[in-house]
Amino acid sequence: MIEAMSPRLILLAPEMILFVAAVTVAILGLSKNHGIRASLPFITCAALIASIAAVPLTWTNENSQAANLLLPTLGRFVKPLLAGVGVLLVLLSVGSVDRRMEESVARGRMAFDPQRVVRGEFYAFFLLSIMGAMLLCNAQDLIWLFLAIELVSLPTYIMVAIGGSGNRNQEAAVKYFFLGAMSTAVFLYGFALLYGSTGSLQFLEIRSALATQSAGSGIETLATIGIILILLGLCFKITAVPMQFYAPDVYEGAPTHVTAFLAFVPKTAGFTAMVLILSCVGWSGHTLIDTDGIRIPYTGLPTPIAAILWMIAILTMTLGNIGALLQSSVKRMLAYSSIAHSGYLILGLIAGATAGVEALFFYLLAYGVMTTASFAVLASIERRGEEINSFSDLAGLRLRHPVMAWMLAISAASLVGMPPFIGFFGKIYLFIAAFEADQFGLVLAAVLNSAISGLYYLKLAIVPLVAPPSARSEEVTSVPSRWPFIAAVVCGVGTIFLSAIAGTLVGAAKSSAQASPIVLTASQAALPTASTH
Amino acid sequence: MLLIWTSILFPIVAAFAVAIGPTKSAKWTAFAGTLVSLGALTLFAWNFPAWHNAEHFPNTTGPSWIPNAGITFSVGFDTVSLLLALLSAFLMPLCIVGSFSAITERTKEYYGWFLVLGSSIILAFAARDAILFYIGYEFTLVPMTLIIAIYGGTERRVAAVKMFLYTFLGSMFMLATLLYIGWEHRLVFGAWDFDIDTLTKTATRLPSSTQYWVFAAFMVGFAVKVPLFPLHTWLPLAHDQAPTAGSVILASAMLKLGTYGNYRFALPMAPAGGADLMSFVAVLAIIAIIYASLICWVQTDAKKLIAYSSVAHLGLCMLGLFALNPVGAEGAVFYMVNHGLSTGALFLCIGMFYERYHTKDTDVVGGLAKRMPVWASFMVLFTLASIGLPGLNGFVGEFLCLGGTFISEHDGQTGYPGVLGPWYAIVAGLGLIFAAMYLLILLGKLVWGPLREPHDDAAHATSAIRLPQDLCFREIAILTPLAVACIWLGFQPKPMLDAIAPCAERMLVNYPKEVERYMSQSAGTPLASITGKANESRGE
Amino acid sequence: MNQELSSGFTIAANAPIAVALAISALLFVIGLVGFLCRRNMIIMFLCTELMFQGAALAMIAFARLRMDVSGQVFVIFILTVAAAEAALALALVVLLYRKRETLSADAWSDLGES
Amino acid sequence: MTQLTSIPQAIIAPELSWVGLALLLPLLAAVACALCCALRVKGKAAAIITILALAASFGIIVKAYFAYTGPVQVPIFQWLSFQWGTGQFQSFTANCGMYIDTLTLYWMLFVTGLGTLISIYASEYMEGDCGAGYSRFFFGICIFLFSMSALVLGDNLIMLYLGWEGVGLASYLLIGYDYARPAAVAAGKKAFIMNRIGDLGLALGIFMLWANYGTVQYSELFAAMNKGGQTSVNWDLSVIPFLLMLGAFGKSAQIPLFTWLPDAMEGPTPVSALIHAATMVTAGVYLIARMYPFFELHPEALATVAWVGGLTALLAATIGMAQYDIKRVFAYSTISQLGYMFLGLGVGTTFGACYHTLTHAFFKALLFLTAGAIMHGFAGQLDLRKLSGLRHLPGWRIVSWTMLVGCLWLSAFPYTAAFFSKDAILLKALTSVRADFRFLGWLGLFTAALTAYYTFRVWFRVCAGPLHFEPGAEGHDEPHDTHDTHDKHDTHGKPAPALAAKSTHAFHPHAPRWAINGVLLILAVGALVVGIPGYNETFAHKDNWAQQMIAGSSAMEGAGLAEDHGSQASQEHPTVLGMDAHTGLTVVGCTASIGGILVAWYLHLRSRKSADQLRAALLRRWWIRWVPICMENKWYVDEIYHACFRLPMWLGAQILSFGDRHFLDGVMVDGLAKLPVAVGKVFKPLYGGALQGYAATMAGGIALVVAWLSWVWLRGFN
Repeated sequence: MIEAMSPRLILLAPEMILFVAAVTVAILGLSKNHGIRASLPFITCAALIASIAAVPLTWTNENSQAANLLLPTLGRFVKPLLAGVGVLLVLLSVGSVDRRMEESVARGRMAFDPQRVVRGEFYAFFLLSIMGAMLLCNAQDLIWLFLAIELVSLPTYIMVAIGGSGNRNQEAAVKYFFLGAMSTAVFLYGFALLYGSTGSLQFLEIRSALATQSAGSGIETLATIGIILILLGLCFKITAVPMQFYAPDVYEGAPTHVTAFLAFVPKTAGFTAMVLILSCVGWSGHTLIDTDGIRIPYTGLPTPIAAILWMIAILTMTLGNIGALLQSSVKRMLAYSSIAHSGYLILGLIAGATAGVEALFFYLLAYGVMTTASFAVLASIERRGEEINSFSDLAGLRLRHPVMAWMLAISAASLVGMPPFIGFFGKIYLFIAAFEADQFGLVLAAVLNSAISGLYYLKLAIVPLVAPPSARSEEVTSVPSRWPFIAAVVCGVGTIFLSAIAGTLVGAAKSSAQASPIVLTASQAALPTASTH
Repeated sequence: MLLIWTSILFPIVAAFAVAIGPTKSAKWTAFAGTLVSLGALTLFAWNFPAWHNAEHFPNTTGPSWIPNAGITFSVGFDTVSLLLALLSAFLMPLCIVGSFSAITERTKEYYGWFLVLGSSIILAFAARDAILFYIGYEFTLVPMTLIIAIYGGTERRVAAVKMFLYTFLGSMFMLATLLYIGWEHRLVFGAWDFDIDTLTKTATRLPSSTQYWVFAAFMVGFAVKVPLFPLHTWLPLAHDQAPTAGSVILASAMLKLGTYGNYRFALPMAPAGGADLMSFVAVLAIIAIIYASLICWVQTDAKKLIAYSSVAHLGLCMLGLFALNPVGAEGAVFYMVNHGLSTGALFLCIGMFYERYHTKDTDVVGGLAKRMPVWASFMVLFTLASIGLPGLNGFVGEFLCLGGTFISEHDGQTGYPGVLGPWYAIVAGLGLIFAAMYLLILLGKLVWGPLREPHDDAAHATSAIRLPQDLCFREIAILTPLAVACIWLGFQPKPMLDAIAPCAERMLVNYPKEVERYMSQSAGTPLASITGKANESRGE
Repeated sequence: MNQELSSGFTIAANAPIAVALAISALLFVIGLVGFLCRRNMIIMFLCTELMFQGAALAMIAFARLRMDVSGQVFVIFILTVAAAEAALALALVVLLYRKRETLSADAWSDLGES
Repeated sequence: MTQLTSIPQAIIAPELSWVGLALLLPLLAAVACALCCALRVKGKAAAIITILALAASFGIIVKAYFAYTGPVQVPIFQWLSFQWGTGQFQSFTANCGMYIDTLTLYWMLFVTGLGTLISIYASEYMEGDCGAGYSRFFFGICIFLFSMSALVLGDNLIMLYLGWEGVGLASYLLIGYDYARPAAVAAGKKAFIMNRIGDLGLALGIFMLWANYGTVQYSELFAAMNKGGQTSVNWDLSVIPFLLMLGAFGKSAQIPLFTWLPDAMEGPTPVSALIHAATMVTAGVYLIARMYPFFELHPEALATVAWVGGLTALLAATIGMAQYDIKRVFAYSTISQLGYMFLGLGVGTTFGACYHTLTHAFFKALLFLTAGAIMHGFAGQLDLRKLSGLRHLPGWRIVSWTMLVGCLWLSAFPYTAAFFSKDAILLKALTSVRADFRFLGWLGLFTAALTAYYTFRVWFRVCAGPLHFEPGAEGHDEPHDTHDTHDKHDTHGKPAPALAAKSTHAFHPHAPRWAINGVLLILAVGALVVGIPGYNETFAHKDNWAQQMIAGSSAMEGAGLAEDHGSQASQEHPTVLGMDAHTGLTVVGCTASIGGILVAWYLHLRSRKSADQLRAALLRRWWIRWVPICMENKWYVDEIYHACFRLPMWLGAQILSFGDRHFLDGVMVDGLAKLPVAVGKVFKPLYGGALQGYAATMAGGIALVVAWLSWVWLRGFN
């Protein structure tokens, strides 16, 4: 145990960096010096960038092998992904935390009061939440998994509450917290059942236990129910049916920069956790081709799990899209769109193995960049000091803020899957993966849903570019801080630029998705369990 | 290779130049950009090795883009795609010059988007990687939607949204199908590859039931774009609302993407499906011809009339394509180019008088031969070309399409059996009569007859740029090349026909045996009733 | 769920496991029902705690069944996390109470489809 | 039918390509005229260019005639041809080339000749709008001549089709020459569209030929026929003649597609003379003569042609009797004479048909030109009730007498050229073995009498009798040419006919000058000259030039040379009314024409009132009333077509366009787009906003999953 400890610690270098930074910003946040307080976001950025740099340095093969993880290379892609999008998310939040107080302090209307400043905490929690998501990649047992998920969630509850001012974000906070607690209980119970069936908390052991089960009389019902409960619980994090109902309210109520955070970090964490859990089950025989091109029938996840994921995927993408059609509030619409995208992402989960997982993480990258772009645009403009909400605020945006209008249009085009933006390649990958898993039905559903999604994404692009300015939109101004705008531009350009290097990114994602060599008993490969359709 | 990429990418460079450059010089920058693109393409065509041999996609390779999905940057032409790309590149500068007086505000965006549109169309024609094709094919929607939605008529946003969603839905199916074929290739060869030839080889190996669905899915995508009855309803609205140049490109280049898609993907990739659905698509095409022609007859809006007429014309084009013999295919491909020329020119003409009178209603304006003789003579010329008068370009395509349909049923001796036949040709031939009818009615109202003008001079006052009564030099300079092309292709179609022939044959290489198979087993299928009718026409 | 209970018997033939599992399930359901029915936010939170404890009890039961301590270790962590959540919950509830002088969850339903 | 002598085979003769100038010159002239048009040339440059070009091409044809040795095929350049295999049916070849045999030359001679003469005539006739439409007019003429030459000279059916539609275009442009008048525009449109209907038949016929013989080139087609017809396989060849026939009927204004020709008189008179009387309308005859062997692919094909021709002749004649507009009378007479030609083709004498074409071309052109001269002089007056005794008017004698010549010829006055040509046709019909052909022959004779009547009705009214005239009112319903209208806008201010009638003496008709008179005289002489073959045959018993010309071509089948060998399907000793056929027919024919003339003389010269009394008397009797009414209303053919075809189609079109906009687009497409929104509304309640509502929904979802699982287990899922 001890000798295995050191490489594991080395693997945790990025998290450590973030932790130190979190403590630092929490303390510095109390400083009287305005300059120091203003520098907090950039310290956070620095920490995140440092952690990105730390990943390739520390995450060497021998380390990850020594750490006997289930997915030894997972963090190599997911951690930089989290930190990278995290940097954009920090830029998004610059100047909006404590804004009122800072302004009145600057105007000298009130003295600086350490009691009431929250900026330090905010960025600390920000870093801690990302750190939790990173820790997931190193999880090797259910305890770690549970703690990491909680570490992702708890700070977000607080961020929603303190990120802005007013009732709406507190309502969002309370809903998010209570429902989150409930979902936690659900997957916790699932953990218990899984543990009960396999008798271990270690992923590797759970996997071999399940392997032997399925090699025998199939995976035990107890384990199946446990896994399904875990998945359902995690559906809350990834805003998937049936746990997605909170999302529109919370996303609408939370301050925009926090919404962007919620739309990406917990979702990534949730999917990572799901990947870990499902790799325990193993997509035992995803489609295998022998040299003569004969196709061995797909025996994927155990039927009930696969079937439920299948239903979840279709319901999620459909409900998300048709829900988004009705919205007049942009943030709410984006909330539904993020639900829909979770639906697409579940394709990757179902397809599984390397192809599906790589597609999943690649799409998470694409999704993070493009959805952050649209939120960044929303964060960088305001109306009478309130964050803008309805489409009519965006009408004629191009007249005063042409670049933002274009960025919004680009992100919309990318979200709908319009080539050559990154979202298109994300979709292609998911479809390819689904094909490899013989999931034609899912591809068809995704295709139809993309077509439906065109209805509202087109609105997101057309309204700012074409619609004549309305009385409301006349009052739209850009926020004092320029950083959200910069974030928007970076993301917008990113959606185009990343698609040029899509090949490299996919390669990285692929390399991250390898599972550690599983001890497949020959009998297991021979026994085909039932097909999913 | 370099030349192709120049013609594809230079417009985008020019678009950036337009975006950052001053407003005043935007239009000239755009013009230069399109000219360079056209020049590069012409230069490529000039020493194009494969004009007369059947070598497919000569001298084309491409750097890999996304290796583990087999997506590459490979572009290349066969004669058909080269002709269509030339057509688009040829129309681009004309359209830009045509917009000088029409587009008065937000000019930079306009020209920028127009350049992007041009390059993506050329990309779609040049791509030899299926995904690359899809990128070009799909991305044309973005600039076109914006051009319509920003610069269009009163219902522009509805029109733009409808066009976008309709075609987007269709092309999503197409994408899924492409990926599916890619997946089948992956199954057999263990690696993803989207090279069109490779995909074609793979797809033709699929069992015919699979090919049936592959073909159907392709058709959903391409039939919307063509557009084929009953999926055509987005087109008249879009044309009606689009600015002139937008209509020109929409009709001349973007619709061709649909027919080209059939030529390049649907037909060669799923011959079995093509053979099964041959008569079905043909019947749809014929319905489109008659239906659209009759609607044209009662249209009073000149632009809508031309829009519906292109539905009818492309129906004829599809009919020729689905005659599945070289005559029909030759005619269809020839007709793609000709329809691009004559209809584009007609849209330009309509736009020119619209700029002067601010109405397209033929009940309000008319008898313009007296006011604008030069315009009138161009209008008459292009109308006749569109009617399909021998000696002008339209005739060759129409005649060969009909001929191909007619002899399609003709057994063995052409080497290409088919299930269409005289009855199809006769019914479709009524379209020729109708075409003469509605287009001459249009001429009779718009060009001939006593002079009718809207009396409110407010219309003239609003026009930002004062235009002379008759066409100015710029406008004549736009129309003349088109007129020359129409006449030249009418009198000297031979080179182009020779160039098309090998490609047409290659497209049809699998069809004789597939059609035989279909005819041998078609008895009893619902389509057989139609085929049966054709068989009765043998009178034996 | 008979068959896997029976399998439970086969592994270690002593009744309390089944009982413990049943109780844990009961706890979980009670917590859930309470969470759904009670309007008072503090009680709602306590109900979530009940659900947690249901999970914990199941964990302990299985640990006992498997003769494996790691389950019990997990329970300790669960308790810790529960405590942390409790702190967070109380802070949040206090914050909200300041705003509206009520603990009813229904007071906070301005958002949502209208 | 068996074939005696095979069609002479064409040899490839590239050295003759200079004949191609006959095609090229009109085209170049057209370009030149277009330039004149574009440069707004004021003078008569266009006319001069045209006349020179046409004269030159006439000269070329004459040269070709004398250089002629045998049928030749002259390739010029490859036009519409490609191949995808080596087999006979694996290529499509329609090059731009010429097929020159006697039939071609025969046709080209009078086409180019008359073209030249009439453009000379027009150069004066149209001088009124020099600078305005003058060049445009001659552009149209050149286009016409080019297309007609392509039609006749072309060595394949696609070339023929090119010319076929080209002449249609020319007639469209020239009928609608005065585009300010809706009537003219409508007439042009009608002509083009009705021709298009015929063209479709022609096109389908071409496809059918190609599908069966694998070629559309005359030489190869004839070779195939010599080999005994059908080389291909499975298709019923007998539809070919009917399809071709349809095209011929359209172009030559036969039933059922004849209604466009009278309306075509809206065009300037030279156009009516050249296109709608002399040349273009005979294209149908040319087509059938050229493809004559193929008309034996179906036993009844020629009979159909005969019947259509005979009935058209009668119908048009009856209508012509009741018209008051001179040009319309002549128009219907044209249709009637074309009917004779088709009758001739049908009963099997291509010689008669083609000879009649020739004679008809001359005298009908002459008649139209005289009518044009009258219009020209009397401000567009063409109503034969308002003109009288013009021959007394100084300066109008030439017109009157040449008109008389034309009328005599048209009414087939004994021993005029038309007498011989019409005889040839009727003789063949009357001596045929087929009873229905003999009936058609008598019908033709009756029609001849009617023809004589209405022809001289015109002449006696207009040229004979007391001098009296009213000028026409330009620019109104009357057909007119733009010559007298100096300014279009003034035409609306012009006095109405009644007013003009009062101011008769203020009006001075200006007589035609040399160009018109000269052309009239030349044509009159020409009309005499074309009789010479007839005289030769009848009196000198020499061979008939026209007959030889026809016999040397693909139309030899019915040329009648073989007839003397008694092998043709006709009676051994053909008799008419018991006399020898020739004498008998001469007697009957003379009676018919002279009788008609006498009736016309009585009714329209001696006591003009009696004509009106007769009409009144007919109208008074209910059982006969319909005859004059229908005749004056052209048997309501236009109305019937409108009611049967145009109206239903128009209504259908309205319904379709409504349905397209509101049902297909409105309901189907937009409805489909609304569907997701509707579904979304269903789920709206789930997002009510109450915390525990969400909790309940989530719990419900979980419960559903668990329930589903347990259900699956109960029925076992593996």
